[in-house]
Amino acid sequence: MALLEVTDLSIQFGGLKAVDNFNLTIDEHELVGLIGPNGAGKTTVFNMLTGVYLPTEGDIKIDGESIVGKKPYEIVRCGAARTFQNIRLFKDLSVLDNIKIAYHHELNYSTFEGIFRLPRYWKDEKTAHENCLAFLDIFDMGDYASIQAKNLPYGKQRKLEIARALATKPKILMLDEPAAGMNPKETHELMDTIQLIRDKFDIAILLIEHDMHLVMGICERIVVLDYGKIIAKGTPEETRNNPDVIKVYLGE
Amino acid sequence: MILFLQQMINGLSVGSIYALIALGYTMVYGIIKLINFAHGEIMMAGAYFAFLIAITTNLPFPLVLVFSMIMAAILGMFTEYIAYKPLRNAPRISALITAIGVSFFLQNLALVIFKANPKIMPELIVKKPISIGALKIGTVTLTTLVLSIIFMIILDIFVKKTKPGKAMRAVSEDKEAAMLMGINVDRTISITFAIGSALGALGGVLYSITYTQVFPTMGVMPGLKAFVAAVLGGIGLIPGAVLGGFVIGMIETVSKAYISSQWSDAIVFGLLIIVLLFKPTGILGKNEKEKV
Amino acid sequence: SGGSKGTEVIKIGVIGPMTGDNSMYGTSVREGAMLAAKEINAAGGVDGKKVEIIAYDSKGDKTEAVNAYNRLRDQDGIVALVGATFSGETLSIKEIAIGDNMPMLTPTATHKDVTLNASNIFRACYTDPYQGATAAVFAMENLGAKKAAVLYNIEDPYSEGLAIAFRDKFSSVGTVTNYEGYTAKDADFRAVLTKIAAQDPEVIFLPDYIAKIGVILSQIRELGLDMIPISGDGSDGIEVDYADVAEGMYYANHYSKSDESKLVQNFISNYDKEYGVQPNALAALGYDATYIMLQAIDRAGSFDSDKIIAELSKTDEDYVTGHITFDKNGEPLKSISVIKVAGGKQVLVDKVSAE
Amino acid sequence: MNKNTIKSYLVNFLAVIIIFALMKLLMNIGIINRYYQGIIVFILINIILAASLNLATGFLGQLTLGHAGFMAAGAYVSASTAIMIKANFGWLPNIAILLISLIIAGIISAIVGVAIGIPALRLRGDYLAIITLGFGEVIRVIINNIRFTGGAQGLTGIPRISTFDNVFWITVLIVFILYTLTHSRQGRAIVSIREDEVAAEAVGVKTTRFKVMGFAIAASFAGIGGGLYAHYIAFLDPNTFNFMRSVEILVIVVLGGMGSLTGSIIAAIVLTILPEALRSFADYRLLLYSFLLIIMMIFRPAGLLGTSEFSWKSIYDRYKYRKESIIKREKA
Amino acid sequence: MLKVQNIDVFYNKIHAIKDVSFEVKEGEVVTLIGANGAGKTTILKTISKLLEPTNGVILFRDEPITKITSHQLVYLGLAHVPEGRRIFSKMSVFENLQMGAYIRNDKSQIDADLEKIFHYFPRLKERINQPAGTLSGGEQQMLSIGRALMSRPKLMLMDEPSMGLAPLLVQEIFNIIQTIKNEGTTILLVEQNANKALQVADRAYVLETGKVIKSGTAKELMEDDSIKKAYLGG
Ligand SMILES: Nc1ncnc2c1ncn2[C@@H]1O[C@H](COP(=O)(O)OP(=O)(O)OP(=O)(O)O)[C@@H](O)[C@H]1O
Ligand SMILES: Nc1ncnc2c1ncn2[C@@H]1O[C@H](COP(=O)(O)OP(=O)(O)OP(=O)(O)O)[C@@H](O)[C@H]1O
Ligand SMILES: [Mg+2]
Ligand SMILES: [Mg+2]
Repeated sequence: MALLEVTDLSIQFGGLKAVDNFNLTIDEHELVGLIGPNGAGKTTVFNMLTGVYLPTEGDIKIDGESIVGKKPYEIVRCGAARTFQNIRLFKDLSVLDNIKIAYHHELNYSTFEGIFRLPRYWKDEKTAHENCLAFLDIFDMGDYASIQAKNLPYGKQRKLEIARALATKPKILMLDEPAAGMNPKETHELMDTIQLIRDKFDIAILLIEHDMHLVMGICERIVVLDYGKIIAKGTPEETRNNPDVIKVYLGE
Repeated sequence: MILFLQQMINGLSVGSIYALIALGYTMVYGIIKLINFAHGEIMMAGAYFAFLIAITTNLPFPLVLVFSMIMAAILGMFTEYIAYKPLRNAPRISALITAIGVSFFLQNLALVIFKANPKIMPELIVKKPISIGALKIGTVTLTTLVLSIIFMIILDIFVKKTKPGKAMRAVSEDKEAAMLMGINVDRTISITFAIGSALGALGGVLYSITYTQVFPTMGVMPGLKAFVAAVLGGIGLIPGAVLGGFVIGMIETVSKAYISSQWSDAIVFGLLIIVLLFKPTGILGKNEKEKV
Repeated sequence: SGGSKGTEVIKIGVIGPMTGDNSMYGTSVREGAMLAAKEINAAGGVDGKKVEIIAYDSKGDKTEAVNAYNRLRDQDGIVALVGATFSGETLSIKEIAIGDNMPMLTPTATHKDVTLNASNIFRACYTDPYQGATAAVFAMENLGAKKAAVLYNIEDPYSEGLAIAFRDKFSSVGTVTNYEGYTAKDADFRAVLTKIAAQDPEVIFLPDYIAKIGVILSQIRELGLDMIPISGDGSDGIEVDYADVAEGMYYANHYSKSDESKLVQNFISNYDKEYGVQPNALAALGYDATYIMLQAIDRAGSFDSDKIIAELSKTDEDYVTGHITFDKNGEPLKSISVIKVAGGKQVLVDKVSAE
Repeated sequence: MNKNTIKSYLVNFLAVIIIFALMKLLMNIGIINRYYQGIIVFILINIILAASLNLATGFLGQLTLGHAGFMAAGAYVSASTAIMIKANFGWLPNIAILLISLIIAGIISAIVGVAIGIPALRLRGDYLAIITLGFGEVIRVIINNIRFTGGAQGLTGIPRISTFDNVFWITVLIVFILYTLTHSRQGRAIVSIREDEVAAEAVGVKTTRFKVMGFAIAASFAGIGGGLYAHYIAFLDPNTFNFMRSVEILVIVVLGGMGSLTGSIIAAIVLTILPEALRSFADYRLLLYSFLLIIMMIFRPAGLLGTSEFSWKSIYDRYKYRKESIIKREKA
Repeated sequence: MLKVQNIDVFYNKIHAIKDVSFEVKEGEVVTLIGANGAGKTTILKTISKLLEPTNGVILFRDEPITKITSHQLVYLGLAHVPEGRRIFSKMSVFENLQMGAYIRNDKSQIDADLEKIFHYFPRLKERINQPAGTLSGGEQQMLSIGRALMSRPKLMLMDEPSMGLAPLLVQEIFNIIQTIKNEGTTILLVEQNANKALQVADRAYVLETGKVIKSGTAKELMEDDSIKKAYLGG
């Protein structure tokens, strides 16, 4: 059984069919790229996969269970996490707290136990604190733990958002243009990070990106969207040489 | 039936005043997203300006109106400059608190100057009811009704079609980006306050003629109701303000006349709550989901 | 109580709304009280001691009233309290004042519970139920009305108290066609008046204060309705600003400016001299209450609360607002003046007495 | 962190006890007379109201303009409960009557909070403000129109059983609960909703649940504050809980700093004392009050404390840091 | 055209720009290169007076802009494509472009320019009446550039115009930069995509933590090893 199974997914905004009959299966541990011209509907696909938009048609299954109609936070529990094209951190909170909020599913103490500081509170908080710090270390961000998220440099903010998504323990991670606004060197580092994540956490990744260096460099499969429709699927090599993709997207 | 129609006219009369005041609210809210709690007090000030000029001179009604509107516009711009401008980049709720502060201040200033006793507004418009069949409609009501609709149309065109109007909308969305277009943001906001305040004064003068009195706290309730009207119609939307005003006026009248006079406020607010729950952006507002 | 025993001044506290939108009530009471104190001081004071009135603003707010009372007691060391002005404030102070055994005479709080179970609390005005019932009797007997409508302010205890009493009394003989309420900040009564007019009552009872009644009256005129408006003491002075719309209405009052008694005329002229305006009923009550209190202190010959309270209950004299004695609860037994607005003037129609 | 945190809890607890003992001492020797004591009680009640509103507005980020409505609900419920208990079980000690009444008031207010919250919290920002404003007005009309509240005549005969001691300790308990709540996983979830609701959902925070929970707790504590008020002043009428009261509480929260409980405490002290301190200005008192309010907002737009909490540790740290830097400088 | 002389900029206590000087001559394309957080955006915002320098002078067309406000600068011929697009999301695409021409009154010329922009970005024409907030990220970027062009600027500040754009469009953006340069517009360009930026630029300045650490012609810098390593991914 595939990890993620999307069948005939469509959404309509007024007269505009932003995504049209989208089909995709992703297996565990896969790294798949989703590319296409601006406005092709990539982010919209993410929004449907994570419950932000309700699709007009089609079905989405994670581990065989349909998630259509579920709330975003329920979908997170089913194992899908994401980042946003425009970074959405908890800006005024510390880097560590950003992670802790996403990590809250690992804490079990009740409101009552929390308020009156009963033993389980201390135990849970202690493990959470240590685990989240360890988590930040994986991303080389341990030093920033107590800094307000909004004061991080741009690249670090992107990284934090990825780390935060990972803290929810997803089976599949969806990244929306993680390299936007990064210079080639930083992008290169990001590539390493993404691969590291995939291996270390053993999850599947679905990635939207316009930086072909990154996409072609790490994706195993690529899906190309144009005007809401899939126009090509295949390996990076196939995609790079697909005349349709060259015409509407890659150029040259 | 006649009774019912007469009640509808009563509703129109109340509603058209709310509509006028709500226009000012919506203008200011639309541009700087500030619930201008002091709007009711600007309205009160407008009424006092008219009162003062009317008892000291013999100016005809339209001139009294214009005078009061200009004075209120100046007052509005002044309060904006003193109390809101320094808070442009502060959290929105802080500006809300200064607005409340300004509202208290103007009220208490009026109390100190004029005392709490209501002043009697001279009858600037001859209050002769015009009869249409068995129905009677007051001249003040008619004036208010006509003015509220005229101003709605003018303002709507102004904001949608003219350059300064578009500048206002740009400022409302993103002040920095608006500056980069060459828009003078400070002036635009000033103008918005001026227009909003002038409309508030207009409402205030007509209100005080209708209800014969001018007093320091006169702005509180109509201010609140007009605000509710603006929200009900879809805040930031000019036709929404007017529609909301009329709807509130009608509901109030109908509930006073046919349901229960003591529950009328509860009915108005209750209905507002219900409408917002089903249509969170008000009657004319569009439901737009935030794109992420 | 109080820390001023043996000092050369007698401190009397006054509490009421002196800022904010109800400021006119508190200031009237204060001015009446100050005038009384001034007259008494001019006449040599009480027992040779000067009287000092300490008046604190409450904004009409209960919390502030409690603070003001505590301050008067602890910081200023008052001997007795003339107050508070509104019923709500007075009721908030009540329990504390009982605990202090503070001699307390409210000039104007008309709520029925003010003096209940409180041996130290008296009042100078008549209660809401009494006034409302009297107005009903007047409407039935003097005006011969069979149908009456009631329109009152549901947020105001005074207004509601009068309305209930009027309704209950009137309906024992006649019909109350409408019993309608409005909220304090309401300004538009055309809908409800139109509704009332459809029932054709002969009189409409409007228990509220001048400002509101003025608006209601002008809308009654605007709609061309021909019911006779009746009102309570809140209308005192309505003929000044609303002469045209108030013409022909009746209201209950504590005294009439047209009363020829020397006491009344002296008060009016002294007040006018002092403040440059005609006194209203609240000023008269503040004036009377201060006199009653100071006379009781004088008779007690001491600042001892129990003695002052004992003397207060023995009060039996003529004042501006009538002859006053207290019943065992501290309620005044006095007659009500019914006034008609005619030719823009107060005309005393009748003095209706307690039943 | 464990040890340090416990230590700082102890320090704070000790500080509270010292403050209490000190106040009792001053009361006994008469420096704090009953006038000051009365003001302190109102300060404490305002602290409860502001701190609870801060949970809804400062931490959860939902602008509420009807907090007085919850206060009213609690005040009336508590007052009528106490009247009833006093009539039927008069032998109970006052403190028991007070606690039972307050608990019932808290529960009922929480239920009201949930009833308003579930539908209203679907709306954002200013719309929620309007709904809560409407709710505050409606509840007043209801109180005016139903029987057991006494309508506009007010409710009298309420047992006067709020004393300085019990108001003090209940305030301490409520502030403690609010503090620990906001510093737990539930509190982090609540704050994340304020920061970015979409992102909060996207990391698995059950936004609806935490919104309603935050709102209900705020309502519940406001109800308890109302109850304490009722049992202190022994008289209730609907006008006490008008829109202005809601505004006053909001002003305390914003002036103190949204999301800072200590800010609320400080602002409650300042704003409760201010009108008393301005007494000597007589007729200009309110004018001055509003003027000062505007000035304070202009100069501290984020509130007195912003979002940070006062803590002994930060003072200690600063002291230590200064000392260290002095040592460093001397060495250099 | 533009002279920046020894400016310092602070965010409260953060010293973001430290004694930076550089120059853009008429008709030139100059690019600022630097890592994330180096201060590129801050410099552009300071030039268009969205931020105030604590020290130093900025001369635009030989006039110090110390006393000039943001919106007045637009009349003098400055346009700024801000970071993060900053389009007016509730206004339609068309209205956004109109706002770009806010300072102009020549209706026929405006219409001609509109056509030109639709020619550059056909996608915008397809979405002409859509509220700009619902456009995709890349569409919004096109709109932001188009909007700035509508004022017919003499100097254009562009803050990462290619961010979030599809490869084809990135190419297109650089072509457009070339075109408007050829039409005589001076450009100060900030780009992450330093390779491409250096290809269109005449000269470049390299920024590191708020300081200019290197400058030279585009060609020189492209061949500089340390630059290659740090910014060009080479
Ligand atoms: N809420 C909405 N209402 C109307 N149209 C929408 C909405 N959301 C997206 N669209 C439209 O759907 C199309 C797809 O948008 P989407 O954001 O998915 O594009 P994208 O592929 O992510 O593009 P980019 O690479 O530029 O981010 C766009 O044309 C956009 O205008
Ligand atoms: N509003 C702000 N408040 C405080 N610090 C800020 C603010 N904006 C930027 N900074 C800081 O100033 C420095 C320069 O930021 P700037 O945005 O100018 O960098 P940049 O070179 O444009 O980076 P990027 O490539 O990420 O856009 C950074 O350290 C940043 O953290
Ligand atoms: Mg996208
Ligand atoms: Mg930047």
